[in-house]
Amino acid sequence: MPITTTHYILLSAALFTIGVVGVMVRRNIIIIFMSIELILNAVNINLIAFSQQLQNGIGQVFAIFVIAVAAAEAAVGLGIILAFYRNKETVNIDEMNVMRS
Amino acid sequence: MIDTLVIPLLKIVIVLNATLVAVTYMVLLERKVIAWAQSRLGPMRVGPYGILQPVADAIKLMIKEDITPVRADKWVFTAAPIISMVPALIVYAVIPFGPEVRLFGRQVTLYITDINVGLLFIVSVASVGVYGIILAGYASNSKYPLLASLRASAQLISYEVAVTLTLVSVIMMAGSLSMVSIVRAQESQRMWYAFAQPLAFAIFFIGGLAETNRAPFDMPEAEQELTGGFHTEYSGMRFALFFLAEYANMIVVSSVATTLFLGGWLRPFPNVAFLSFLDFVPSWTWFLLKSFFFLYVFIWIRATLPRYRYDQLMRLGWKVLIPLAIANLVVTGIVKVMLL
Amino acid sequence: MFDTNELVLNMGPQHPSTHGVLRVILRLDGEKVVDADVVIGYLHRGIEKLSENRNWTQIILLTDRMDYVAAATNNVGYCETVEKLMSIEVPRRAKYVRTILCELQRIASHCLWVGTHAMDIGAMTVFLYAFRERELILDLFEEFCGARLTYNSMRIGGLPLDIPPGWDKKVLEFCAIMDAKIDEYEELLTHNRIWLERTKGIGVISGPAAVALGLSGPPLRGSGVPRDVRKDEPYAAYDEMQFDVPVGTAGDTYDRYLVRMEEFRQSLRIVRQATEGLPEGPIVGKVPRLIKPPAGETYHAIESPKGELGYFIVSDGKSTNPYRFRVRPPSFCNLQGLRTLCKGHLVADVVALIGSLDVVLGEVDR
Amino acid sequence: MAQAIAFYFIAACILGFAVLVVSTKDTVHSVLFLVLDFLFVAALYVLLGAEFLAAIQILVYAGGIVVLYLFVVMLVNLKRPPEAHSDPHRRTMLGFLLAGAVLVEVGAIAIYGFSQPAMVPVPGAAMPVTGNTAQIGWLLYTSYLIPFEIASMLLLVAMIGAIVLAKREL
Repeated sequence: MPITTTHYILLSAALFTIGVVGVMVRRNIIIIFMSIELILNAVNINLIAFSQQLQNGIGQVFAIFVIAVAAAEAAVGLGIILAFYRNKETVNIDEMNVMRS
Repeated sequence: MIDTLVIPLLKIVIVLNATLVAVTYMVLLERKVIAWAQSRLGPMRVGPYGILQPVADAIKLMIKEDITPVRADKWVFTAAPIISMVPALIVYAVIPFGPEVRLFGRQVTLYITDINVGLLFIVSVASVGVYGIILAGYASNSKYPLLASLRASAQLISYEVAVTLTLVSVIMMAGSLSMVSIVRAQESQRMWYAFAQPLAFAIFFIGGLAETNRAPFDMPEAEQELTGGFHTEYSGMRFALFFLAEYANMIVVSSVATTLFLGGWLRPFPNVAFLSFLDFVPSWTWFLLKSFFFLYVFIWIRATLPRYRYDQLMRLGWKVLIPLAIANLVVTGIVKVMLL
Repeated sequence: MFDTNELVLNMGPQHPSTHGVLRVILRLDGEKVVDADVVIGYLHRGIEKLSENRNWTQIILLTDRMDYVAAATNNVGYCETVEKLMSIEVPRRAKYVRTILCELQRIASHCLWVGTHAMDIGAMTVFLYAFRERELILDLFEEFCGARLTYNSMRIGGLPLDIPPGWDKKVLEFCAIMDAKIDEYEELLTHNRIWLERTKGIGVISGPAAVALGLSGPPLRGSGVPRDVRKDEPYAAYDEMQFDVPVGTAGDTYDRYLVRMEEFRQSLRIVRQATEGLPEGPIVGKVPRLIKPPAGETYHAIESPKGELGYFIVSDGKSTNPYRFRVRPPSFCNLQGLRTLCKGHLVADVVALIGSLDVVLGEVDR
Repeated sequence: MAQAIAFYFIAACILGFAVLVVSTKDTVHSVLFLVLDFLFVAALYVLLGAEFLAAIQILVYAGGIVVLYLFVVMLVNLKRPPEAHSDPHRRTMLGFLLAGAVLVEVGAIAIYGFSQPAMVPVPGAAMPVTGNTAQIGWLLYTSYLIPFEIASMLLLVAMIGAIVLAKREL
């Protein structure tokens, strides 16, 4: 059976779900951030699979934008984690229930 | 079958083995050259002029006890040297040692493969190597390695920016990411890019020193400060892997510098007709000679210069090299557009 | 880097650049030193107490083991103290030879210092160059007294032996070689940009502060205080020698380096003068068969390569050993400055600072 | 055939490592599995004929972003396990259920979408360049120039933001 775009999309859906599980179940905020990276990668797989299906590069261009956004998100997010950790000495998301520190 | 499977496999085996042998002999060469610089003899006992020293070293390192600290993270501790060694070897897949040649009645290319994102491949694979150092420091569960690995990761990430920016200006000149095309472009444009891009060349070389943790940027393993840095807790073959990875990386940087800036396998002055007698020398010899030149300079610098301090290194990287690289990029772009 | 908490880093006693068994407990903020606690005593052998149970001549051998890279200077200091206690007049020839030995020893000690200091900052070649020249000095010493490290080369009242024939010529030959070699070291370091960046402005200490801390020798002169026992309270034959006392201005590691580099040259100058003007005559003064100084106490200081090396000796006039024997070791006093010097600098600078103070742990712990 | 084997192998690795990422106790191991996961995703891109993106994936994700994560994990040198404190109002099972619902939904859409007549290739505007890298470059600097510039502005803002956040005193 040849590998079609459907296969890629199912793979992407599964990866997406694993990411969602990570976000919902884990309490360590760093793991949650990594789960979000997984989700973004699932999206990228989709975009590139479509790009191949449609025989043009637009999907890949979007994937580049997604990677750029992911880099920005990681930088700011990790900055927030560090700032938070400095004040509260924890990375548990359940303890992050106040906006002021 | 032969063309698609046997020859590439054969090439991989040859390149890997040649690399490993070259790496072990780099260690001997370094000891010898530094010894000469310091008016000593260097290794002399094993074989004539110490020529078999690498063999002795290898045997010694293999039969040495391999210690894992009790509170170390065992899996990561074992994986770290492998992680730092493998990327250094993978990179050789796209380095062109020479053009196509006829060997035993067959057209054989003197490179394992030529992918159209070759340079990007090198940069990206090399960027994975930093994990080996970070993880070694983390997994040792010891303070000196940890400090060293934090230094190393900061150093590698910052110098990678400067190095990659210089590569971009070379890519602009050549109009291709493929290593083979870059050499061919230097042939057709009638100059080595070291002359067209002297600034990029200098920045690449300095950045290369920093990325391979060589003196004067050998902070991560500064013996006098951090007692050996990230591999303080390592012994035996695992320590040897770190060592080999460092030298393999040196050869990678030399090979890439040769390909990008010194015309790869091209003979000196490829367009000067009366030097054509040099063509009798096989092309790969030129490549090896040029790479050897870089390696020699690496060692020479180590014998000569003191070590930078960590903050000075970062200042040099961010406040000098990166702005210069960006400026060089802008100028290259403007000149390129005006000439077209 | 570690924004959140301080890291306590234990540097030594086993560490490549603590020059022996010095232990420094660093409290770090990132790589910045917040506080440094210097722990000593790993090499304590009780030389001072031991000396109180040995007779006066046997102690010379013990003084070798204090600053073991400058043993001859220790011998001279001790012998002169006892001579002062006993009011023995030392013949001029012995004084001159002592001067030559002291200055050769200073050059040897500084060779070791420039080598290890440069090595700590990463310039490994200087180390081997400096050791190459130190070897020549050790050869001269070997010819003079038979030993290469712990010389036991003095006797109370003069010298154990006269210099071997032709030795003075060899010393002059060595001076000629050394002149060029100092330039070689300076070529590698003095104007090297990395060296300048690593040493300028590192561990700055003002003159008054250095005096208050009790620093002596090159660390004190690097801060601009022209204190040199050889000039201020001349001993041996220094009052007949022409030499300058180099002083720094900024009081940082680089100035201490420059001071020592200039001391190389001044020492060579003294060695030349003393060798060329070596008077004939006896080598031992009038010393009684049994050395038994009269009751009393005395303090006598000389300028060792590290700084002011003082001996305080009390004799009860009855026994053949000192009642109290106390050394003021320059390394020990200079090491007290380390804590002040390295606050606010980075880990890498601590290494440079230990090197720039030039401590020998044998002398610190005694 | 070879393509199918490659796909299934890579897919299994991607999913397996992804599961390890979210399930491992030790955060550093988690980060390592994330790197491996990204490497296999890059391999998948090669399979899809997007070499440039594969290289970018390794360079940016494995060489940059995950190093940042590792850095933060090492800085946040966890003294007590972050999972120790648990919120009594937390519903872990609900999380799994919701995630399962997402999987079913997305999978259903995918399968439904492809039970319809197949998508026809829609070649973009004719490009004067060939080759994966050149085509992406062409698209980025023509049709998608403004998004590209906005993305670079975003990166600049993120950079400044990260510096402001991470620095103790300005």
